[in-house]
Amino acid sequence: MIEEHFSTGESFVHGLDPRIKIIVAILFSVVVAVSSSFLALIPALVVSVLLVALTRLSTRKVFYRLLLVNGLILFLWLLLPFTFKGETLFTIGPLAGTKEGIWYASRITIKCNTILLTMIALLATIPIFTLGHAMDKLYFPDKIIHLFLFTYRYIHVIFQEYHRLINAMRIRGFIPHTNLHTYRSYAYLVGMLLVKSYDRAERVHRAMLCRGFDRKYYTLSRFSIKIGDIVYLSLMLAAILGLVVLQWRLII
Amino acid sequence: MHISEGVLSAPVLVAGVAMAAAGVSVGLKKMDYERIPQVAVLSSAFFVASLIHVPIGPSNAHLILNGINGLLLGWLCFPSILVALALQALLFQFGGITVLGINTVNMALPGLICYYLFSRLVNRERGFISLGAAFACGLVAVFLSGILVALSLLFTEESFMSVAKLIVLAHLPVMIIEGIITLFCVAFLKRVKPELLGGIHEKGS
Amino acid sequence: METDNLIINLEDISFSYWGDRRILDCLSFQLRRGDRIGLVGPNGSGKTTLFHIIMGLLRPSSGRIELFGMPVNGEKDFRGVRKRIGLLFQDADDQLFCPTVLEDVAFGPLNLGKSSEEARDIALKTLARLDLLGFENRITYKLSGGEKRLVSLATVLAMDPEVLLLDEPTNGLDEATEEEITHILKGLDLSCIFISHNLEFLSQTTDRIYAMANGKISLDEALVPHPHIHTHKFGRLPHDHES
Amino acid sequence: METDNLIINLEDISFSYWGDRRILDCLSFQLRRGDRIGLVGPNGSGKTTLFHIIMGLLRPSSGRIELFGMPVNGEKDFRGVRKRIGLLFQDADDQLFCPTVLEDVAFGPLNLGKSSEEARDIALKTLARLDLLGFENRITYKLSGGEKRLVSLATVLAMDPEVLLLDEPTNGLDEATEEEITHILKGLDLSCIFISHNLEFLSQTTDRIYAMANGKISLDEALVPHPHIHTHKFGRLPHDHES
Ligand SMILES: Nc1ncnc2c1ncn2[C@@H]1O[C@H](COP(=O)(O)OP(=O)(O)OP(=O)(O)O)[C@@H](O)[C@H]1O
Ligand SMILES: Nc1ncnc2c1ncn2[C@@H]1O[C@H](COP(=O)(O)OP(=O)(O)OP(=O)(O)O)[C@@H](O)[C@H]1O
Ligand SMILES: [Mg+2]
Ligand SMILES: [Mg+2]
Repeated sequence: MIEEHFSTGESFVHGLDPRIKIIVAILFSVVVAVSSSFLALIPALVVSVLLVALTRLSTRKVFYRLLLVNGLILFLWLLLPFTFKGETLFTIGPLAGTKEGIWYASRITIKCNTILLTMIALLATIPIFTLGHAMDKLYFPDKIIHLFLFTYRYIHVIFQEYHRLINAMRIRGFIPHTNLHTYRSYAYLVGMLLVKSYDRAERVHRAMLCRGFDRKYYTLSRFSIKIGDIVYLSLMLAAILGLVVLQWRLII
Repeated sequence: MHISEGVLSAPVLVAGVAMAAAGVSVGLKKMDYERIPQVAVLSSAFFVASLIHVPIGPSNAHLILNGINGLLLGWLCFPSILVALALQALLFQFGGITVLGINTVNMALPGLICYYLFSRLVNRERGFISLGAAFACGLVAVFLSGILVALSLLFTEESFMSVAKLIVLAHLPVMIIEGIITLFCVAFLKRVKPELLGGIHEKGS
Repeated sequence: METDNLIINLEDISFSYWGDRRILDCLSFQLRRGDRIGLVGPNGSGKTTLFHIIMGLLRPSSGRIELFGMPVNGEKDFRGVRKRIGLLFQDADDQLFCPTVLEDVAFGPLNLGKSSEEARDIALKTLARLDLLGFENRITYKLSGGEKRLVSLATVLAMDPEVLLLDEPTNGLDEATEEEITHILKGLDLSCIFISHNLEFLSQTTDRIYAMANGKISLDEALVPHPHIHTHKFGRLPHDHES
Repeated sequence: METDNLIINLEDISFSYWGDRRILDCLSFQLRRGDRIGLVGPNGSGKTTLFHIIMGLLRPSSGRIELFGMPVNGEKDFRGVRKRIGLLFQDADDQLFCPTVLEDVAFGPLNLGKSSEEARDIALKTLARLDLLGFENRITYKLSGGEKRLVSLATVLAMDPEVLLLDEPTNGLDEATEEEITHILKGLDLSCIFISHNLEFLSQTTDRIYAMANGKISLDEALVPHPHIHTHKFGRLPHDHES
């Protein structure tokens, strides 16, 4: 199953108005993404860790997610110090590690982890369906929202379909290798998924017509802003402003 | 191929968002409300297909399938890929908010280009032309994606040159496999449900 | 007058998919108010197709359709009458496309122009009627097969239809759920057509059974009850063996 | 020796999906060579899950599995024995994924390392055995439900298994196809387990019926044939009415 690992919880953060969380997540991520100074990035990292701590999510799960993503970062650490020109800091055989390379890799590591932690703390704690409704209230284009919600709804159906097909292959002794038979089998699998999906889409559309659908979607969602939301929003805006100031001062 | 958060510079990110916004809005215009379920269900199929890992020698790679996505959806592949990437970011924390734009462009633009290059040829009666075009479609789409990823990195920082080269190199075997898979997939669709290849993008508009 | 009660009247309907063989071939069929009809027929005989034609989801290549005494032709005409006919799809996953049960059940009423409060009310009432209270906030894709069926039925009933078309409502359900659905359907005071391969179910819920084959429908006159060797119902309560 | 004939031996198997309730709870079960067993139980009682565990598609959280007298643990062990057990999925739509019937039936033999000619031969022979000659080039996706079942059965038989596990083989089939499948299954000389809600089918094709509930399996001793009012079989041959 495709699971939302972080969306359920009892914490204060889980109870916040999703609109607030979306706004904060976007602003915070954007500021971090365009920042370059460690003076701003290190406090940002601290803030994001605090944000995650507030959600009381399982540390192990969060850590596991970070680990997956940092695999790629590790790859950069193996390359960047030796490919950036600059002051040589150390040498391994013929390779010279530069200070600039190391700085650059550290910057990327901090930025990446900060943004991911923020996403986990703020967006992943909203159930996807609620997220869709909140985006609706935030005036995202409604076509994209319905596309988003429908896609999520049918991912599960199609994932199960995929799973059943792959099992059908396994019980008939299929073992993937690097050969044409393998690729052809996978291509057929994908083709079958597409065909079935297409048919399903047609039936879903008919089911909608049967219930009087007339090119307009309605939602039942209701959200309300509470004191906690306002406090949280104010604190976060202040933090973001702080980061902007730290970063901006350095540019001058 | 996702680019992680925190790697790219502000101008590249902004350019990505702008281009993605343009592509998505054209796509949304072409997608009337009635076709949302269709595009959505196909987007989920592509989302699921991207979880499939195929072996390449001792290693393996996940399918990208942006070629066939473009072939089936035309301009609609922009919203389709955007939504799929957003869900990957939310569910698996692959990629993130600020790179959503550039990642969408890197995958959808090649799809769209392949749609214009190969859609006609793929729909030809003659078997080998059609299948050749399908192979090229899968191959070129991934190749262009690799180039766009490399360019995004180079525009960020010239010292990324060797990383960029490595990335293009890493795309080479994937390209061939995507070509083969697209070929067989198109062969499958032609036999089983040719109306799908005729395009969802043109119907009803 | 006879005709006043004619809800569905199909005359000489023919239909085929994409230049395939003819699925329906000059089929005629009537449903009158109060009729409870069972429809059987081999796989692929076109039962589902027939339902979709009645709802205007597929268009026949020839023939006339009259619903509620009026001829219907274009999409416009069908839009008007679809609200009065409830169709339960063969696959519940096609029918439940909203995130939560409440939204799904409220989807129809909202489209009928109700306000969100009214729609919510109707949805809750319908759920209550089917003994599904407490399901409102369940995620539709996480329901079990039987639950999906019941919720689908709720989405149909929430539109307060005058006719029910159910496509294999008991398919793949266990005995307990099947009995529950049978019970609910017996209690509904609507005209209806049920497709099913399950004769016991049909004999309990319908008055007459039609058979479909070769693109046509005919009243099945061979339906006569007769004694038959059958094994006991069992396997439901294993603690019987343990206690 | 007794044990030589033990094909499937499950001991104390427990299983749950993602921290859900326990679907299987210390279940034990044996199948000996030549056994023909029916398995019944309510929806969601875990019958399908049990089959998937036997095939190694799901891994139990605890317990021991022995197949053909050997303990099996990892994917590697299962790969070896999967060829010797044929599983028919609950939904025939899930089993077929190749464009044509011939390719689908030949898929298994190809995986067993046969050359394309041999695989083709085996596929044709299996189709002939099930009276499906002429289907080779049909598009699997366009087959009717009953045809899909039969072709699925062919894909399983083409691997020449020693045991058959069939998951609701008659579900959603019309009577004619059901009879055909019943007839074919009666004629197979294999050990087998059939899941079904259809007692008549089970009483015809199996020797013993087990019931599954609360995560356990028990022999159902309440299986006694008794007279029961039932309606006639009908709806199959509408030309009866015409001729
Ligand atoms: N979208 C479609 N495109 C092409 N052919 C179709 C489509 N839907 C159904 N068919 C074909 O039309 C025929 C009738 O299908 P239909 O679903 O109406 O049968 P049915 O009587 O409901 O069967 P079942 O008992 O299996 O549900 C079948 O042969 C089927 O393969
Ligand atoms: N992939 C899955 N993930 C989570 N839960 C599942 C999954 N598959 C099945 N289940 C649950 O496990 C339980 C047992 O399912 P299973 O399919 O084994 O039942 P079954 O006895 O075969 O029922 P049926 O008669 O409906 O086929 C059900 O409650 C079902 O909801
Ligand atoms: Mg049907
Ligand atoms: Mg089952």
